[in-house]
Amino acid sequence: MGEGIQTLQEFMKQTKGILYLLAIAYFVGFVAFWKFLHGREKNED
Amino acid sequence: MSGAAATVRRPLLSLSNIFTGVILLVGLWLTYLRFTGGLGAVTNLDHNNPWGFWIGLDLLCGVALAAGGYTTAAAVEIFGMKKYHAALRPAILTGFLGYSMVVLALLYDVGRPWRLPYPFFVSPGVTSVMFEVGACVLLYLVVLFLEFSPVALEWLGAKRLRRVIVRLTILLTIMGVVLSTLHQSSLGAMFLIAPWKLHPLWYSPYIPIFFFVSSIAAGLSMVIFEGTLAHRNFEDKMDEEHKKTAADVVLGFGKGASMVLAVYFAIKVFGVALDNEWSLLGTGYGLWFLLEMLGFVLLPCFLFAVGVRDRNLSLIRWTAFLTVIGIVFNRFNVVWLCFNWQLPWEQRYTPHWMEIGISVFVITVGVTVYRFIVTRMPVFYEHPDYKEAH
Amino acid sequence: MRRAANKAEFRLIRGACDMLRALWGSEGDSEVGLPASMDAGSPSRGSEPMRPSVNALWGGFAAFVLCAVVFACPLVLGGCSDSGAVEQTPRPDLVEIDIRELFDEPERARVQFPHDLHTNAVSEENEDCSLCHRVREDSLLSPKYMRLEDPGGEELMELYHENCIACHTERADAGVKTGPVTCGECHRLDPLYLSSRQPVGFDHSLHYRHGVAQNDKCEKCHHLYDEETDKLYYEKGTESSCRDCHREETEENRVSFKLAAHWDCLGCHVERAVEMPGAAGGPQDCAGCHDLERQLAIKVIEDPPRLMRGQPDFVLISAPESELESSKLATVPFSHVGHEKFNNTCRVCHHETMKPCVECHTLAGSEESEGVMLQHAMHALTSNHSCVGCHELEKSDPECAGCHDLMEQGRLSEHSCEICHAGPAPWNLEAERSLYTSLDDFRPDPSEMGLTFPVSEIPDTVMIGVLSREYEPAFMPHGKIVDKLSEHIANSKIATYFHGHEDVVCQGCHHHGAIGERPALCENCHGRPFDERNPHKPGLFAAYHRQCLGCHESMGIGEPSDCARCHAEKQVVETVTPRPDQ
Amino acid sequence: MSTSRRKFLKWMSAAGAAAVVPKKARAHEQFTGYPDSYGVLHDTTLCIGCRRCEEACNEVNDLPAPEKPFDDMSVLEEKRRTDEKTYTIVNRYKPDGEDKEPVFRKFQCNHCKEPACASSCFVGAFTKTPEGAVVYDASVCVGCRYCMVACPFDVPAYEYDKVLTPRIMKCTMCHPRLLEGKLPGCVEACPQEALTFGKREDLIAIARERIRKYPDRYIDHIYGQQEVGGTNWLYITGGPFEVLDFRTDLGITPAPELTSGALSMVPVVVGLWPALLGGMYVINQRKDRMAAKEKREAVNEAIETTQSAADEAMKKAAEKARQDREKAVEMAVKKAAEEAAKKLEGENKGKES
Repeated sequence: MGEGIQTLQEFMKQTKGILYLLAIAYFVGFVAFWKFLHGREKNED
Repeated sequence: MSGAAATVRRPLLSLSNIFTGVILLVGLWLTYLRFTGGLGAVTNLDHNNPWGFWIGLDLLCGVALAAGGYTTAAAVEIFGMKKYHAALRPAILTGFLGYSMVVLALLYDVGRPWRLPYPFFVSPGVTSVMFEVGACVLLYLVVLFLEFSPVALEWLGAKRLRRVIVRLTILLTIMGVVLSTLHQSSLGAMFLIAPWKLHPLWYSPYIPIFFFVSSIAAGLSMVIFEGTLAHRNFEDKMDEEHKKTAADVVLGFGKGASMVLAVYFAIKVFGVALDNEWSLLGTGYGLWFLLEMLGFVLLPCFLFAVGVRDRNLSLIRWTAFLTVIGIVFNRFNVVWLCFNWQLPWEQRYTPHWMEIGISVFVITVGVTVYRFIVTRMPVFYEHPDYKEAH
Repeated sequence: MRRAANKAEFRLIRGACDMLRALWGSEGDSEVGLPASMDAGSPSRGSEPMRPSVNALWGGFAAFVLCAVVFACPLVLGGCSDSGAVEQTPRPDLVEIDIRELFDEPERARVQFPHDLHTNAVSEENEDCSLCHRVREDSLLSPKYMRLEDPGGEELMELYHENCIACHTERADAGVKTGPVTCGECHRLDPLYLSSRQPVGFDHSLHYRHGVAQNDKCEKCHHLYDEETDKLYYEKGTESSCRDCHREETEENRVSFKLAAHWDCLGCHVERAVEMPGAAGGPQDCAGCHDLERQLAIKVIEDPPRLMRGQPDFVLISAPESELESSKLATVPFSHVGHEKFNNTCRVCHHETMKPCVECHTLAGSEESEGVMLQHAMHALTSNHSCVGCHELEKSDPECAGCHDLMEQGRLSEHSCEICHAGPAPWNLEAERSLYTSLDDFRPDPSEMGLTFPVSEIPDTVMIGVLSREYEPAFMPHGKIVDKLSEHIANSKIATYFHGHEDVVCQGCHHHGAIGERPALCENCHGRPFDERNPHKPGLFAAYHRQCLGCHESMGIGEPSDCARCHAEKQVVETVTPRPDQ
Repeated sequence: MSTSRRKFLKWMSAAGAAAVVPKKARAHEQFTGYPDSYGVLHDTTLCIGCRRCEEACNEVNDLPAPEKPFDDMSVLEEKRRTDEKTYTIVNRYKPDGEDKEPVFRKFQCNHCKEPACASSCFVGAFTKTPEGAVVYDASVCVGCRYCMVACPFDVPAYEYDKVLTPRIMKCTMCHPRLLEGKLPGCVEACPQEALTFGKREDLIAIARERIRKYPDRYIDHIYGQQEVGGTNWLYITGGPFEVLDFRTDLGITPAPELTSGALSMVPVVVGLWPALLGGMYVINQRKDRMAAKEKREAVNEAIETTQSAADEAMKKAAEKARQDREKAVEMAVKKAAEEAAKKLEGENKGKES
């Protein structure tokens, strides 16, 4: 559809698509960040 | 100890084995019919009732009852209830097999099974709740496989690989809980789009939450239930630690299940209030609903509680069974008995015996694999070489 | 002693109910929280926390099983619900004895009382109405059963039970066929009967026959009421319809219409039967007046003589005198005598009163007319009191419907107004009123009404070949249709008045035409079915079918069951595409 | 390989499109559907039940021939529904009694403005075209039949007897013909134009006009104008819709809206759960670690105390030993001194005598 989105269905198709991608990206990022955050704790005690 | 396992071999031609064999043979024959005659040849499904026994039992019930995996994993690994550790591996195993059975059953139900990957690799229909269910089930299957793999690896003696995977345990557990939360609830959400077909007492904007919460109860009860069966059949495979903690597991999970059922009952009532469906309770369906709510939610909730207070293990075990029945009852209501409720009686769906046959076949396959694994791999006992684990 | 038995039955049943209640109650007290399940209204009422104990568990399982049984059954029943209701026999004479609102907790259903059954039974035993109806001090029969005034609920119930049951039992003991004596047989939840009572019409024919029977003594029925003397009196020329005074409900000095009708009509009928036995008289049973069959059987006098009450033959309808100068439109010539023929009561136009329209319907509307102004009173499309409304109904007469059904309802053309408003203008009404004495003065002159083109131009048959790919062409008997329709118009006074011109008949099908024009052919306007430029216009294909089929249906000529009735099947069907132009 | 690439492209196209989402495409704004989409108005008061629409539909879609020919009206005796061999059917109703004029109603896909089938399909096999038709793409269909569950009008039918290539079958509003500028088969065949094809907006206008012109021929409602968010197939009737098996309990909520809420919870769960659960894990870990540490300290302390006690005892013992030794020496010295003294005395006595 060149002329933009006319139906809720189309709108959801796009937004939900992005959201899924973001969610996956987020999860990966989360794990990485977690590691970074707790990286130094190992050698404590 | 594994040696012990090896020495106690059942006779190959035991009654149960023969029985299993027969079922498997019939199942294979039905499979042949299904994949040569199409769905029409083996099911009573029609244009008004596109979903039937398989979706009801194998998908909805299967997934709900396989919830033991993530509930136990969460309890042990995340909430640090280490004393239930012995229950973890069996739970993971049944979870894994449960989901495998779900997928296996879907191969029968779906029109073109080889296209099952299409949603993810060819043409994603992201607006569909089923897309989410599919994605989560797929991922969770992988997660469960990894969570279970240490057992197999110990059996195979692949030490290094095992260590790598064990390190991932917590990550896998968290993924498992996330994915389960999503798809357990989404199985309910799938019906959000059909308010015009599902009876108002079962249809609710809350239905995803109903499914999620009830799945936890199902998972806990299922762990107890399976444990009971396991003790009956594989006592010889269990080490002292496993037997010692068995009682704790039953009590602890019974308590948990009781709590969850109470919550579940409450939000179900909220659901009725939300859509102001009190008046419907007087109708035939209303009474059916009350039967579900009182007979299969409130009653087990109360019996669990009593069992826990009296430390009455056998009562808890029975109640777990009742709860499992209740979950099946609920899922069947949603997908079958109270679905298309406005259709005239003669247009309603009743399963064909072959549908049931194939479901039985799928379950039997699962049970057989389960037996194969627990008789060989360190599920009920700790592998001597890996004492250091936890 | 029968009544004693009934009382016993009452007690028995109440006892049973109590027992059941008690049963549930005890269930409620049991330790498994069953009450919520019993009280469908409030499932949130869960089970109270309870002491664990072995019998509690057994109670639990027992309760569960009980739940299962109790609830499963209704569902099964609920599944195959709407079991057939009892076949109810229609009766015109049903009296509903319903005194439930006199009780806080009525225990039983109301009673259906078939009145004629009882009148017959009574007369068979040579008793009369007084057996059941008391006589008032004004020597009229009380319409109430066995009483003049209504006592309280309990008393009233006793009164019915006592007398009804007593009478029934008496006859039963005497071996006579009689009515029920047990509660359930009278107080039925599934009614035996269905009221087929029809309101009675007192049309001109019936009015005339009564006039004859009473040798034109109007005062026999018509009367006025005098406040001072509190007496009824009669005054010639003031006759009105009964409902003018006697309304739905009895008011302080006038009884309800229902009561008046039964006292006067029925009373008179009964009297005559007694005084002159054997002579023709009106019905004395309910069915005689209120049963459809019997109503249809009433002898009807074809066009009875006019009822003379000083009404005009011909009126020039205008605004009320007081408002004449403020009214603009020309007056409407109206043949009162003509309309009397077509309506079988005066009330059709005059409501209850016999006043002229403009007395209440002033230009702005008045108190009496409840604000309905003259213009609405005359033009309201959906009222059958109004001229336009009533004429609109006329159009649905099969003879007219063929053309009119397809036309927009209440459609007005620029000529519409002057067809009715043909009288003198209000401002010189006084001057010209005397010039006109009947509607005929306004009927168009036939000489100007002839066809504006030679008859020879009207084709006898028209060949319609648009479906020729699929079918043999259809042949439409154009000439016959025209003749038939013209004949209908010629025979109808209203038609000739409103569209007397012979050209008009063409416009039935060739709509959007005008007098003096050669009618356009269908295909001149109707083309392809989907025309974005004027989407309201059907395509040729549909134009033909709607016109032909529509007319056939509305004129009751019968719809063609299959295509072949108009289109002879072709041997080889080339394609399904119905129109050649594609 | 190709599939993965196609997938990638799909995802990216979605993402890209989203990147250039035009202003109007925001959730809080009402989506009005494709502006110039077409539709069909079915006027049941004009329908004569001739089944020409069924015949035409069967022809233009090359559907298998029915058991009974289309001019056999006996099929109207029982209520039918669309199936995998028929995209449209006409049913007969006798609202005003057996002897009265029957009423006919045509069934087919209503082509919702917001199709439930499209919303529910997890491979996006259904598309709402700008022309208004809802079309189905069998090349990606997995055959899960969720669309059939979702459809409020029970329209999609499934080829249960096909083994390898079962498809969903439903009316396409003759989309291919529309693109060719032709009318839908059924509309073209209708001898009464009980089916009117046109822009949806125009159709609504037409319907309104008819209701205005013939107030007592129609009831004042256009079925499909609002129902389930609006359909491109519209209906007007002379009597109550329920009688003609129209479902009047569907409401006006578009199907996608029913699930969007639940779907929007997905990212939230993915966002929150890991943090919460991770946190809980860490807390429990720390609890365990703390417990371990305390244990260790306790042990050490215990060890220390016992040690010191032992030393004390040792010291005492040593001291005592020393004292004993000194005493012994002293006594020895004393003794020796006495001896010496005695000896000296004895020598002195011997000298004087």
